[in-house]
Amino acid sequence: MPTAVCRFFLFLILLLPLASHAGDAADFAAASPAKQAKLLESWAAAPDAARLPLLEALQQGRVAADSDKTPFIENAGRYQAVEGAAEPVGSPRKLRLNNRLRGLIASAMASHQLLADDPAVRLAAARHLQKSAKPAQLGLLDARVASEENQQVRDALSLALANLQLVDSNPAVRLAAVRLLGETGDPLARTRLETLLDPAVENDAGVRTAAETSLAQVKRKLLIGELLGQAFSGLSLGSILLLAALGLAITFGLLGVINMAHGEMLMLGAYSTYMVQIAFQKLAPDYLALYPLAALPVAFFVTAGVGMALERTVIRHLYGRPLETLLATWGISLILIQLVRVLFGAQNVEVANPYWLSGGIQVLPNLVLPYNRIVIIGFALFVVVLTWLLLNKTRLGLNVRAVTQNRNMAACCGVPTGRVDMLAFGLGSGIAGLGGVALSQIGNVGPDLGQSYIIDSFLVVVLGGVGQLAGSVLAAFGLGIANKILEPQIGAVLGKILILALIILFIQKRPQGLFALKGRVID
Amino acid sequence: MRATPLPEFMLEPAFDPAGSSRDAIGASAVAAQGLNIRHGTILTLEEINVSFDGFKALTDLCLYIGVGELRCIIGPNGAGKTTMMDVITGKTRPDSGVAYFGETLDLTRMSEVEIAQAGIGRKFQKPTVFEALSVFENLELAQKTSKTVWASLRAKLSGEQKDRIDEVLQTIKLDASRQRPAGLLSHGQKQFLEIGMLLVQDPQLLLLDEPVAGMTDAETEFTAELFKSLARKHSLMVVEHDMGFVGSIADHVTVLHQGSVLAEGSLAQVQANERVIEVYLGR
Amino acid sequence: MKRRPLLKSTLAASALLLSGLFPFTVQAAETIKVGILHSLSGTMAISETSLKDMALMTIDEINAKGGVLGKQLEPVVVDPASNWPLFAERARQLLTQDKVDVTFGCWTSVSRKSVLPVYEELNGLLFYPVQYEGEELSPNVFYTGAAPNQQAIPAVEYLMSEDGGAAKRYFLLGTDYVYPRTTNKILRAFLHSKGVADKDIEEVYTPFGHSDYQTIVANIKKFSAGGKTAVISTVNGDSNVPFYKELANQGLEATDVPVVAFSVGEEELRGIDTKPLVGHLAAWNYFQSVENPVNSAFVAKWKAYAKAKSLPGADKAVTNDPMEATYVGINMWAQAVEKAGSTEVDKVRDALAGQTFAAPSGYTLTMDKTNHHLHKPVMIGEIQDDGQFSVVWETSSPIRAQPWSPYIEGNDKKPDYAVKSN
Amino acid sequence: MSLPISITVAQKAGPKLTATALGVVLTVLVALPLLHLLPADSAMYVSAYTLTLIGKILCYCIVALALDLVWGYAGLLSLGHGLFFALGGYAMGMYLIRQSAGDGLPAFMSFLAWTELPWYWYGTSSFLWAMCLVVLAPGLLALVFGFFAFRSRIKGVYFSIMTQALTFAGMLLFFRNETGFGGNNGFTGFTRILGFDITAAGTRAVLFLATVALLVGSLYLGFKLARSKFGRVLTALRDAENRLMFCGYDPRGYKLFIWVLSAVLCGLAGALYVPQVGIINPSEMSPTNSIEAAVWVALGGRGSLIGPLLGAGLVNGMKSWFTVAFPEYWLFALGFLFIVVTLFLPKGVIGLLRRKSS
Repeated sequence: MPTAVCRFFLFLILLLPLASHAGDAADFAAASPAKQAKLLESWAAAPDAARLPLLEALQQGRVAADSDKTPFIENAGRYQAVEGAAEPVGSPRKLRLNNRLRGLIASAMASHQLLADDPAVRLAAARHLQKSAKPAQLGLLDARVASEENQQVRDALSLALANLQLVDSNPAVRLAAVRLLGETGDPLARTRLETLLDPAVENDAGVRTAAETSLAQVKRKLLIGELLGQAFSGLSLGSILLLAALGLAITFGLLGVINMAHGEMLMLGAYSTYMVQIAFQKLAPDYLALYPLAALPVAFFVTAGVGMALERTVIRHLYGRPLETLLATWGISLILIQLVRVLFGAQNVEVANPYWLSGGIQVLPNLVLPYNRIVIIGFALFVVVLTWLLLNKTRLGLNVRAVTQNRNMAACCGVPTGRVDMLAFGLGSGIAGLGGVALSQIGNVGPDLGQSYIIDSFLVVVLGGVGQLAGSVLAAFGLGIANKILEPQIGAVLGKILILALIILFIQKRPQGLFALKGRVID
Repeated sequence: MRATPLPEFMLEPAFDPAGSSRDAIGASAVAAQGLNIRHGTILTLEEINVSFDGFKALTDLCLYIGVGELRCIIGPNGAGKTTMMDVITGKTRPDSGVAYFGETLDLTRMSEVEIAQAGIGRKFQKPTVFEALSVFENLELAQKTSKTVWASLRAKLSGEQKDRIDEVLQTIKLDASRQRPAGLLSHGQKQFLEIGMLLVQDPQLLLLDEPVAGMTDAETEFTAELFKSLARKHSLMVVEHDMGFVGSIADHVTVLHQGSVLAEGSLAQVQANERVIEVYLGR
Repeated sequence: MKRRPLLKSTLAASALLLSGLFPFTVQAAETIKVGILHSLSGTMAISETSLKDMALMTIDEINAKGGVLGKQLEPVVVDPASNWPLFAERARQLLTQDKVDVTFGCWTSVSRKSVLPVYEELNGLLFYPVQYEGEELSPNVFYTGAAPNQQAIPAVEYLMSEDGGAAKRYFLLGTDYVYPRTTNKILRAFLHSKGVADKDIEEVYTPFGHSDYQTIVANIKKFSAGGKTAVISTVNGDSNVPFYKELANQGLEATDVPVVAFSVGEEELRGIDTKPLVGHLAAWNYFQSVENPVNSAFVAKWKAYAKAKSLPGADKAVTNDPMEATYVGINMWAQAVEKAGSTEVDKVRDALAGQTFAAPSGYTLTMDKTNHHLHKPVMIGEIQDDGQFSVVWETSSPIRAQPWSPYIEGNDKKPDYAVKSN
Repeated sequence: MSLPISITVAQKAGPKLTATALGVVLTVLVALPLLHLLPADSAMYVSAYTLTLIGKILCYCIVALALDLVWGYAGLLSLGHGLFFALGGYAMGMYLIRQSAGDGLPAFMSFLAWTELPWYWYGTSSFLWAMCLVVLAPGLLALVFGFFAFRSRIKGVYFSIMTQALTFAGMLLFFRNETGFGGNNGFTGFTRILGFDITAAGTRAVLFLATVALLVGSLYLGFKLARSKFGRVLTALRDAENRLMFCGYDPRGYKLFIWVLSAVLCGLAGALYVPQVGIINPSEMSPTNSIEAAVWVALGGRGSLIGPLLGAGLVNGMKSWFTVAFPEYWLFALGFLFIVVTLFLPKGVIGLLRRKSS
């Protein structure tokens, strides 16, 4: 069997890099959590490229140990020995990690990645170390700063180093570090600099003054980030309110139906998203990430269909009796909620953000804009534009406006009012369905989803002025931003109460909403 | 809906048909109201401007109505006739200008209710009555009396007030329908009911917006007679498109165009006015 | 024809009034009636529906073994519809009309507070299966969920330990109602006793159903810049999804700022994509992932039951702490009835003291001899990407409950045995 | 247009029959609490369950009546009447909780470590002052809100949504523990009222009778108002507010009067509700509760005084029955009922009764 022997040796040679560090994985697997932490810290201070696969596996939670404490790495269900070619004794169990270890693994990983070839990887690692570097890594960072060729990575590393140098014995080094930290807008730098203001901590007056200057700089940058963050959250909340209310702006604003079942249309839209997600999981798992896009038309047509069916069977008999639509649609909403509860269960269902809607973009050190919120803001504007175009640039829109302004006259002009009513209600419901898709990406999907948005939706439409699309847009963003300005000052609960009180006061001034029609109103 | 029997308190003693149906208003006297009309002018509008979102509905409008005068206002659609009435009754606030009722009451500073209580009555273009209430109840509400909450909680019709209502019911020929809900009346009947409501309200200045729209010829003729009998004791301002009707009642006609007065004078005078002809015939 | 309307309306009205006199119950021979008082509609249905099903499963199981005292158990299910006055009404109905011998039910504190006077007045027996704020000890209630010292305090102790990340600053986030308020009050006193200063404790509350956590997550981030921070969340079930989604999307990871939740269990995680949440924590007395034979049987039974009854979402059926507490409660009650030889409340109450049961948590739980609470083990679980928890820490033995927390002033004077509240 | 139906009903049925019918209902309602005083094993015994259930429904009937006064007559659809109901309930609850707390602080305050009562609790241990609060709290709030709302002529849907916002804000405020009303738990565990045991049969009977008396009183008041000129002015206001103004009526005063009256009636109903059901909590202020009250009125037939009572009784009776009989499906039944009534009974149940009779 010479070939088999050859192969075996070849295999051993391939394992050599691992074998040369024989013991790391085994040490780790055998250690207690406290020891494991020590090990990781020492690895972080002295990176070794060969340890990278082990750290990667640890980070992904793929390292297991059998009953002999021999470490294995799991790969697609198969266990492979980290060192040597041992077969697991019994079934290996994954190593139990806790948050402290995970943090240390990430930090060790970062210091190993400083040696990577790709500057982007090195940059990310350097940034991570700005947060997590420990004094033991001082030497490593010092060396890397000296040898790093890429300017950007070197800057990032210098900052990480500066964090550690704040306690350097040489005042000149401390001074330089303090000055450097002033350049950042990192919230951590602020805490670090603040401690230096205390003469008991920092005995050098020059450094203290420099720290003060740097601190002022950092604070200014942080303030900018905070304000931008507030503005963004206001916009984001506004866009959510808008998506929730836009359908209602049509069914209630234009058709005059006090549509208490509007919230349930949002809910149906969200459940459609859930169903599409399930279908993708079952039928096309490779394209799962695209399911929210596919959910848009599905949700639109499902809710529009339900809306049109309701219009045909119930609501069409109630035109001209607006307050009675309240009663009937309230009944419809009860039925829809319970129906969903019976079909899908009372619990929330899981609608996951696909990767392109997860996470966020780090704009400033203290400002992350989540992708799902950015997309929803854009989507809200898109839907508004679409609705506006539909209502103002199409035949259907013309008919809808004609019917809502003067039903009899429109009928005389040959507008098929029945069909227009149905289509308009369907459109409003469909838009609510689109809103539901968006809402499913940030909150709960459960039978009560609609109930939590219905009051806000009515407030937006009424505040904007019934029948005024532009008013609804303005009202939604106004409410969103006002809410987010008040919340940090007085808390979420009082903020909400105050907003409601302000709305009540505002309506005193403009009883017909923001965008009321002026002129001769005959009643 | 069926006619419903009248609650006991609404049942009336038989009405005396000998009463003068012509002089329906009875013995009210303008001067007795404390309204200062020393200079013989009951309504003064000067330089009134109103605009809606950039559209100028009234432009420097000037108009004076004398005490006891019957004035007809004519003008093409969109001339500002209804807006002018809105300004007088306080429904629309002018952007600028002066509006006085008598010599002392500044209409631009009064609320609709105050204006109505001061003695300006208005009939809407579209007949507006309280549809759920009976004809009798409509008149009861309109009748001149204290209109505070407290008063209405303890209100009981006096014999005198019932007589007044019966009298007006006769005048507007709705005696037989007194118990019918007003919502069931025909268009013309609603017009008369609304006029009746003005009569029991007993205002000094009546603003009437297209009072004969939807009336038969006979009804129109009767209305003309009624208005003529009201003039002198009351001041009337009638907006109307029906030139025949205008001709039969008016001694003085004002033509409005694009929010301001185009011409004033007798009907013959304004009909001969070059600019009026131009506006009406589009030459 | 003139006379009928009022007569008719009168008849209708009296018929209606009378309908309340005759509740619809079917009398079966020789059964023991068991009331189940969980909301099946309204806002609390999300949590309580599965407890109703668990109670029914447990009753089926006991019946299959021959019932109690040789009689079958007959469940009487009613829906108090998340409406608190209706809870009291339904409770009175269960006790006086249906004449149930015991009731299993309630989730929120307010529903328990609502029915409490009824149970005390009519000397009924209620088993309450949910963790709560304490500050109550009624002779007519047995509390099978955790008191604060059986959940909150061990969780914080864990966060303070090296393994828990040695947190120095604490962000107490809760929905604005009594349980979070009381728990946070206890925790603050506890943290003080451990030398944590007030400037390192931040307490924030949100309204019910709050769904916009942008500002709060931003504040957590800001707060955490001041030192190693842990978030202690008493956010009410429904608001957790938006909170966790925001947390993940703003890039706050468990390694930086761990969140330990007291109201998030397996059932709540079903509605959340847990991949970004791995590492966040929850403290309970039971997790589905606990490995022991009792639990394997329990979980398997529940999954089979859900499938057999085709409950919605049966393919993903999970068990959680309140479900286990319901299961334990019903079984302990059955044992106590057997011991007492009667379903009479006073006798059963005496028999329950010191009753033990080998619970799915892997421990033999004991009903305390005096204070109506179970001795329970405490476990800290980390959220896994499959929606389960892996236990990272647990107490070595069950802990006795302290319904009157020593961290609240004046509680030292309260007796540690059940007394009627009036 | 709908004529105030009560008048027509009364007219058609004749005073004699109206009196007989009312007499029958009244006799039953008065008999119930007396039968409750019988020994429990007596055949005629009415259980505490039945009595509190009907007592609760009667309180809802008063709310429906109060709402009908503003909606059916003045055309102001309030989606916030639950707030006034709850305020009355809280005022009563404050008294009851002080009674059961004795000299100390209510339990919820002591475990928030409050050492003294907030100022607005001052005097609540006095029954008289609590009764004043029952009237004043909802009355003043309605007065202030109404004054501003009617001054700027908010009406129609705008008014409805504003009232909804008001009650929503109230709910959030009362949910806060720091507001000092027990937060989400509200008040429970009442023991005594005016020194009597609240669970005693006699106390229950008296509370029930008080509810009946309030209901009869409000019904009488409603009829009186509906048949007065004031009632006609309200109807006119509902149908043509502008016309009414040009007749010289100031609608603000009329609206304000009926609005405050309605709020006070709701407050009184809430005050009687709390000792009977044994709990008051902010969820009474949730907008859905107020919408439900509007549904009772619409279902029974608005603008008819008797109709809303039927509506409130019917919906709540069904709710009590359905949640026991078909716990999983009762929402379907309720939902369908609402739809069917709106589609086929535009004037509500009372309209159906009238149509059948003609």
